[in-house]
Amino acid sequence: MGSPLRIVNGRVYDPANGVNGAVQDVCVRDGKIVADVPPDAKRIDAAGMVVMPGGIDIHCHIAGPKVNLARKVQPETHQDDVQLRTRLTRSGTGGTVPSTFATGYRYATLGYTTAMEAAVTPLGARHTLEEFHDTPVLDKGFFVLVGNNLLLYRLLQEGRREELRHALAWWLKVTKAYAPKLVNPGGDEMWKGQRNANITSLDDKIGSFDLTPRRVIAAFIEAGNELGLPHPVHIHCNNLGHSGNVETTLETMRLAEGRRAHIAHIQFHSYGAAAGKSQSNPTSRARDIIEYINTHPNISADVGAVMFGPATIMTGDAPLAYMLRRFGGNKWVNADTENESGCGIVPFRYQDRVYTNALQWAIGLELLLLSEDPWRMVFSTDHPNGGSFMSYPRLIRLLMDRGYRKEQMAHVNQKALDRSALRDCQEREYSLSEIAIITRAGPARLLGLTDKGHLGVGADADVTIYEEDEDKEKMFSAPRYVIKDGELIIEDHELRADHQGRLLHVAPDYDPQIEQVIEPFFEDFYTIRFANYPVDDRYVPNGQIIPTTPSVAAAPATAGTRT
Amino acid sequence: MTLTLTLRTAPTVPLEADVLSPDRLSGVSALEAAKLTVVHGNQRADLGEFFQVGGAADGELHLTGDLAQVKQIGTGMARGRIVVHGSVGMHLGAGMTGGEIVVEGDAGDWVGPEMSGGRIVVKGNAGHMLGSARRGSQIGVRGGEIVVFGNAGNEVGNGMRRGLIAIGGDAGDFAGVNMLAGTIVVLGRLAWRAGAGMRRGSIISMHPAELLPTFSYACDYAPEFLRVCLRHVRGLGLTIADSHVNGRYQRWCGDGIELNRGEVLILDSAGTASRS
Amino acid sequence: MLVRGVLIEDTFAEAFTMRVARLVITGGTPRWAREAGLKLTGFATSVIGCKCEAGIERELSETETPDGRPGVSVLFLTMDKESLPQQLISRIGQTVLTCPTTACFDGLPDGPDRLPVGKALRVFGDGFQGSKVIGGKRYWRVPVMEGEFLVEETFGMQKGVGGGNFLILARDADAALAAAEAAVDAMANHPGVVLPFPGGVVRSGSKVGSKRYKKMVATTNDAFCPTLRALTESQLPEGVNSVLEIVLDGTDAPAIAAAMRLGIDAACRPGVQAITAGNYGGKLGPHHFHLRRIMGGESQAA
Amino acid sequence: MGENLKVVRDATCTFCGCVCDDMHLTVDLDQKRIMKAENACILGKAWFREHGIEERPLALIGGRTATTEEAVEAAAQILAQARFPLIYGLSDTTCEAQRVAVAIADMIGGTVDTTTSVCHGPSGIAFEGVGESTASLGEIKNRADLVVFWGGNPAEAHPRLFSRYAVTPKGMFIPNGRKDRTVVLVDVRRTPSTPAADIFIQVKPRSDFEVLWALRALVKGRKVDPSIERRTGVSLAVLEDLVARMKSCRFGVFLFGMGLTMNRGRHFNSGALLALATDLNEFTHWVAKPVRGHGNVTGADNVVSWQTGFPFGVNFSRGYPRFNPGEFTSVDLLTRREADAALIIASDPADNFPKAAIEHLRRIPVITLDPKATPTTQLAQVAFTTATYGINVSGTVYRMDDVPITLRPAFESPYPSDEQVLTAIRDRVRALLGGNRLPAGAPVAAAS
Repeated sequence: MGSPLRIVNGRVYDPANGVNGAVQDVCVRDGKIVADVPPDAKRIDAAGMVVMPGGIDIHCHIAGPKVNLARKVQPETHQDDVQLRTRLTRSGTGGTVPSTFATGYRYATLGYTTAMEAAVTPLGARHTLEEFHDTPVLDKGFFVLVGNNLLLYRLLQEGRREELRHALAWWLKVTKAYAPKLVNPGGDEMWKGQRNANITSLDDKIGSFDLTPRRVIAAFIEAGNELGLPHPVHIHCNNLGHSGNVETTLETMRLAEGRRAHIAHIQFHSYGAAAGKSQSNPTSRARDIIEYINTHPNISADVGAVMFGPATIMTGDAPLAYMLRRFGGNKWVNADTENESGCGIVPFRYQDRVYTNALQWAIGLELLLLSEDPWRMVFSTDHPNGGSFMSYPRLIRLLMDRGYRKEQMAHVNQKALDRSALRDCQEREYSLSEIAIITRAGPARLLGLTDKGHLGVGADADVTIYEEDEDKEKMFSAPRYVIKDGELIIEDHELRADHQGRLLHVAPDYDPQIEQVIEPFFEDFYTIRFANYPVDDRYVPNGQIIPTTPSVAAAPATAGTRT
Repeated sequence: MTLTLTLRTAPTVPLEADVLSPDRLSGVSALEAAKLTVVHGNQRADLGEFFQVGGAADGELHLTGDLAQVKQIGTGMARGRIVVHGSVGMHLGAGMTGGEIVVEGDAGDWVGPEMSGGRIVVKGNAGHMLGSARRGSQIGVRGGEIVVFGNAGNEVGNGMRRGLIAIGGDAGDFAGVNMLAGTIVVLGRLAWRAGAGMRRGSIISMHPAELLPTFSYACDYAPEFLRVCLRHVRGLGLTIADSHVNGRYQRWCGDGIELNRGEVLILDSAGTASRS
Repeated sequence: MLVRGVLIEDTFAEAFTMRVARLVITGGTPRWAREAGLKLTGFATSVIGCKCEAGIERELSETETPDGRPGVSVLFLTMDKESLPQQLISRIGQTVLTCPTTACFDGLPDGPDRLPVGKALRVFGDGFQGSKVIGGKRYWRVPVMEGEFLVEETFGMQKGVGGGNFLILARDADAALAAAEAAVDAMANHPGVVLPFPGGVVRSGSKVGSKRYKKMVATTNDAFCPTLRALTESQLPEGVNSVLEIVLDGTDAPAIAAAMRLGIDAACRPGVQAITAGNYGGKLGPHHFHLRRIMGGESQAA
Repeated sequence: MGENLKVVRDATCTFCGCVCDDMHLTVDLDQKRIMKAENACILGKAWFREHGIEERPLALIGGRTATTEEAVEAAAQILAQARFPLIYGLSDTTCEAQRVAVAIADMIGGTVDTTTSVCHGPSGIAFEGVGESTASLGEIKNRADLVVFWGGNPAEAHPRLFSRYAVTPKGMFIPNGRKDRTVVLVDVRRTPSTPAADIFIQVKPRSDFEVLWALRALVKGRKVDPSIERRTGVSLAVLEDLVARMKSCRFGVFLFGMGLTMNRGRHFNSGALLALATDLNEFTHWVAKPVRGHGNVTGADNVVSWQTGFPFGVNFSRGYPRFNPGEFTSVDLLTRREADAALIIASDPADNFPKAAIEHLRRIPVITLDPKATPTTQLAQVAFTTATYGINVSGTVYRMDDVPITLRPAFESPYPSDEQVLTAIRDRVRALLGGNRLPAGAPVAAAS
């Protein structure tokens, strides 16, 4: 946990506690922020520096089966971007999908201390936790894929909504997940069962099921809210990447009907369709999306910005990856998981001269620049889909420095800018406080992590100290100090210690009777025994359960027909 | 004056000597050179622990001894010349962009991986992956020339995009696999599955070769460019008969699975090519 | 000065800076290389009417060509940078690409400007063409009915010299022609020089503009027309009844001077009275070839 | 049978890559023997039956009995002093042990390689070139109506691939099981697996690549010359029929074995098959899956990949992971006499490597971890006896389809687990080196 520590003379940005650049001390002891430490405590002189809570990535892909496939399929990106071992720390490799150790260390060297892996198949939970074990420094959690789960579909199809909720709770608990994730609901069944078809609208019939994405999404939003999860259902909408998908996205948000829902990487879902011949060309409808979010406090989103350069498309949305496969330089990975999910991986590169890529870049910026509530429109690149997390400092500079932004805009495909509203929001510059919100306080609040994203007494002592610099990219690229759980991990920009972060997960209650419904399904349709499916505590050497606040008691499930 | 290095103590485990490149040694005295770092297994060592160093660096480097355990000579080399009186280990001239390397003996696997310029001449045999892309990479040699007087192993020119590879002896399986463009000349025997997955580019064989079922016969003719090419190869030191220059070749197009824009040219006097 | 009794007038030939390219055309036999060369350089006597000037520089043996086949070397000149590639593209496209067995290579590899000639011609291949880089040079292989047409992607262009000349003033037409033929033979195969006119000889020397027709840029050089001795300010010495001109284009002034020396020397034969040269007073062209200096004497000419 | 019986339900068999987790084991705790293994195939039954506890010393140093602690010290000394040490095996142990093994390789700057390099390594290389479309075994059970086995003999090597996963079981969209599937077997000879197939296609030895290439061409609508039959033994008509079936099924799968990957062409054979599966997705859903041998070889691939970015054949001598099959794969570096020490975990290279490689193993200090005496433990300088994973030791294994399963051990062993021994070695090496060995060299900058 490190010795007691007092950070002095730094300008503190702690928006959750209303601190906006005031010079004040931050004290750390036993892994927590405390009111005071003894006078002989170690001091860090942060004069000329900015003190913030550790960064929190609300949506990224850093561990688990698909991430490992994406690593394996790109050895050529690792060879030239290596992480040397030190006396204390492990070696690794980078590229857009770094090895686990490199992932942890590199996040830390950007000042990030928490990250959420955003798409894990339940069957892959154990694998994800094993990788987390080898992902240092960070506190981590994962969102478990439930939106294409065939047992849940059966329950829903039969109108067994309560059992659906219990089953959802069961799945969250036995996989040690943090939140439920929907990815292109219905799409995987179309992909795997209907000769690689896909969902095109919320009212499509899902393969052989008497269901539509609309019903699925509404039911999961409802169940997630009833379970009182710290983070609501995390939705990757249908039609990702398709021109004109803005209608699907708006309609999905409306399905929440005032209940909490989080829309993932919304940039990829904010496209209009050009009129006439170039119909397949997307246009920006960022304004419609952000206006809806600005006026609907029940909805939150992470932006999913696109940064130029190498990326890796990796997604539970298998049809999407197939659509993009011709950009993958001969490589395409598809991986189906029984009863649960699909998965697609394609190496990718965003190019500033390419119309669509430039438009995507512009939309990400538009959404952030037009957002009126930074607490609900937070920072992400959907790493590594929109670009590596290593590009976060540049994205921060684009938001904070309009001169730089203007300069960058001059280099991109101008036709794309014509089809976006980016030129209309040239004035806005994010303040340090707003940056602290979209990269720290906001994600913490959206995730329901009350001990994170702020520097109030009792908070986790995850602290980043940046040297102030006009060049915000430089400033956010290499914090001078990073403190994780009270331990000085980075000092003078360099890794000084290794650290094992925690697993953040939920353990909602459910009616044990639900297992009587689930087990027969396993016997019939899974190839792993029901008893061997739940992940036991050995995979969570350092876990923390984030409590739920259910609005409905875990009442016994109503008797239903066996599926 | 040339910098001369003579192997004095054979390394007990592989020695990585990417420092042995004229660019990196420019202006270095023998004394200074002996202090340069090489990697012996998992530990650093001085070049002088293994080599007797003489002369001074002036852009030319002469190495003497059996260097089969010495890897990465000439890595990233951009200019100058290396002459090896002996054999060398893997990754000779990796990523080189210019200059020339001449090896009097044999070379290990991975000669000139992903090189983009310059020339490598191996007077003995070369191993596998001559002028190839690294694993996972789609693009191999981007330019430059590799000449092997003896035989080469499998996957010659994997993913090659430009340049020339000329082999005086035989080539192993999958020569020119996944070629994007460029030229591979094999004076000896071409083994199996040459040109599999090739998009463009030329593979020239002076002996009958069994081709994949996805290659289609086009015609017999005397390709004009080949005269130019073979005369150039002759200039690089390989023995090219007039009958090769003046000969008629069967043109086979492939790979039909890909663009079908590549070709395998087989010298006619060599007899009829057969499909595999 | 006199060379074997022939007066070398103390004057100079005034020549211009032009842009030059050298092409090496090879063929299966010398015949087909020559055929292509002749067609390529046909109708390329003077920029005034042809937009370009060209000629066969010399024939090349198998040992001198990139592909080891017999060939010809051709020099091709225009007044400006822009028109050289245009001329080459249209002429090679019509006369070499079409000609059996031939291939077309760059003869000025060090030429500072690179003209994308093969690069333009490749599209005749309709997408079926392919390229090849050999020894640092890119070639295009254009499929044709016979087999393949090979053309180098770019051709070097450098500054050259156009309009070197001398005039043979003779007693009669037979003597003039015999002297001209002798001069041409002497200059044949001279490196860096071509004689763009028919057989290397021009009988219709011209002056700039017209005394009568405004639109004419060049009209007959009346001062040297024997039939006009009484009608114009003739520059013909007495006894001269026929004049023929030799025009030389080349890669550089020394090459032209050297060739002129050979040509003039050969032209100094019985029946020839004087050798002179055309100029415009020395103000238009930067290159001045003083006849007497070329022949090893002194010159007072401006 | 003793009195002290226990039943372990839902235990996992780690004999092969099927990693069936529905074993109900009856264990005689006194005898330390498994009396009965319900649901196990013939191979699994033998695996469980054979794994009693043998009376072996905990460790041998130079052939003499030693304590585990003494052996740890000896092993740590060897590894700390080695300049080019090899760590090999790993496919018959838990992921927990594999993680420590990779950590040791990183710490000392050695090479870590797994048995993948001598089985499906080519498939790994192929994957890096073209990717793959794949699926968990349950998708095959639930959906596959066309199953193509290529270059394998599951009836003898992976019996439950037929009965539990891919041929006979009923699935969600395959309600009638075997009747709803068409099974094709492609191989160079008839085997006991042949009768299980509806269609058997016999290819001439070493012509798989040509057959696959021709299939790819046909799938893409390109022409294939009838001479294909002369080369491969398969007529164009048979290929065309297969292509028609492949394009019209609803969910097709290739299950391919070492018959494909270990014959001439190697990774290109795997690559051709993976590419064919990818091509077929233009028409319908297709997946491909290498049929893996060792119980946790898939785990080894995964662990080495997530820790280093590469699946096998990873060298750390410069202070960061490098991958190069042929350079850093065990057979190759032993044959070239490069390694100066070896740590062999749960593998028997002295039995199955080429002679030149084995000869080099005899020349260098070798450390082994194995439950049994093997030719490799016999040539070892330091030999640890360890408990058997899945029978005595819990931990994680990955099924051939990347599905991780937690082991339920049947009874305790007096021997330590691989993980325990490796952890002790790692800690001792760390003490000897004062932490990780500092990197020997920065990246070769111009290697790209």
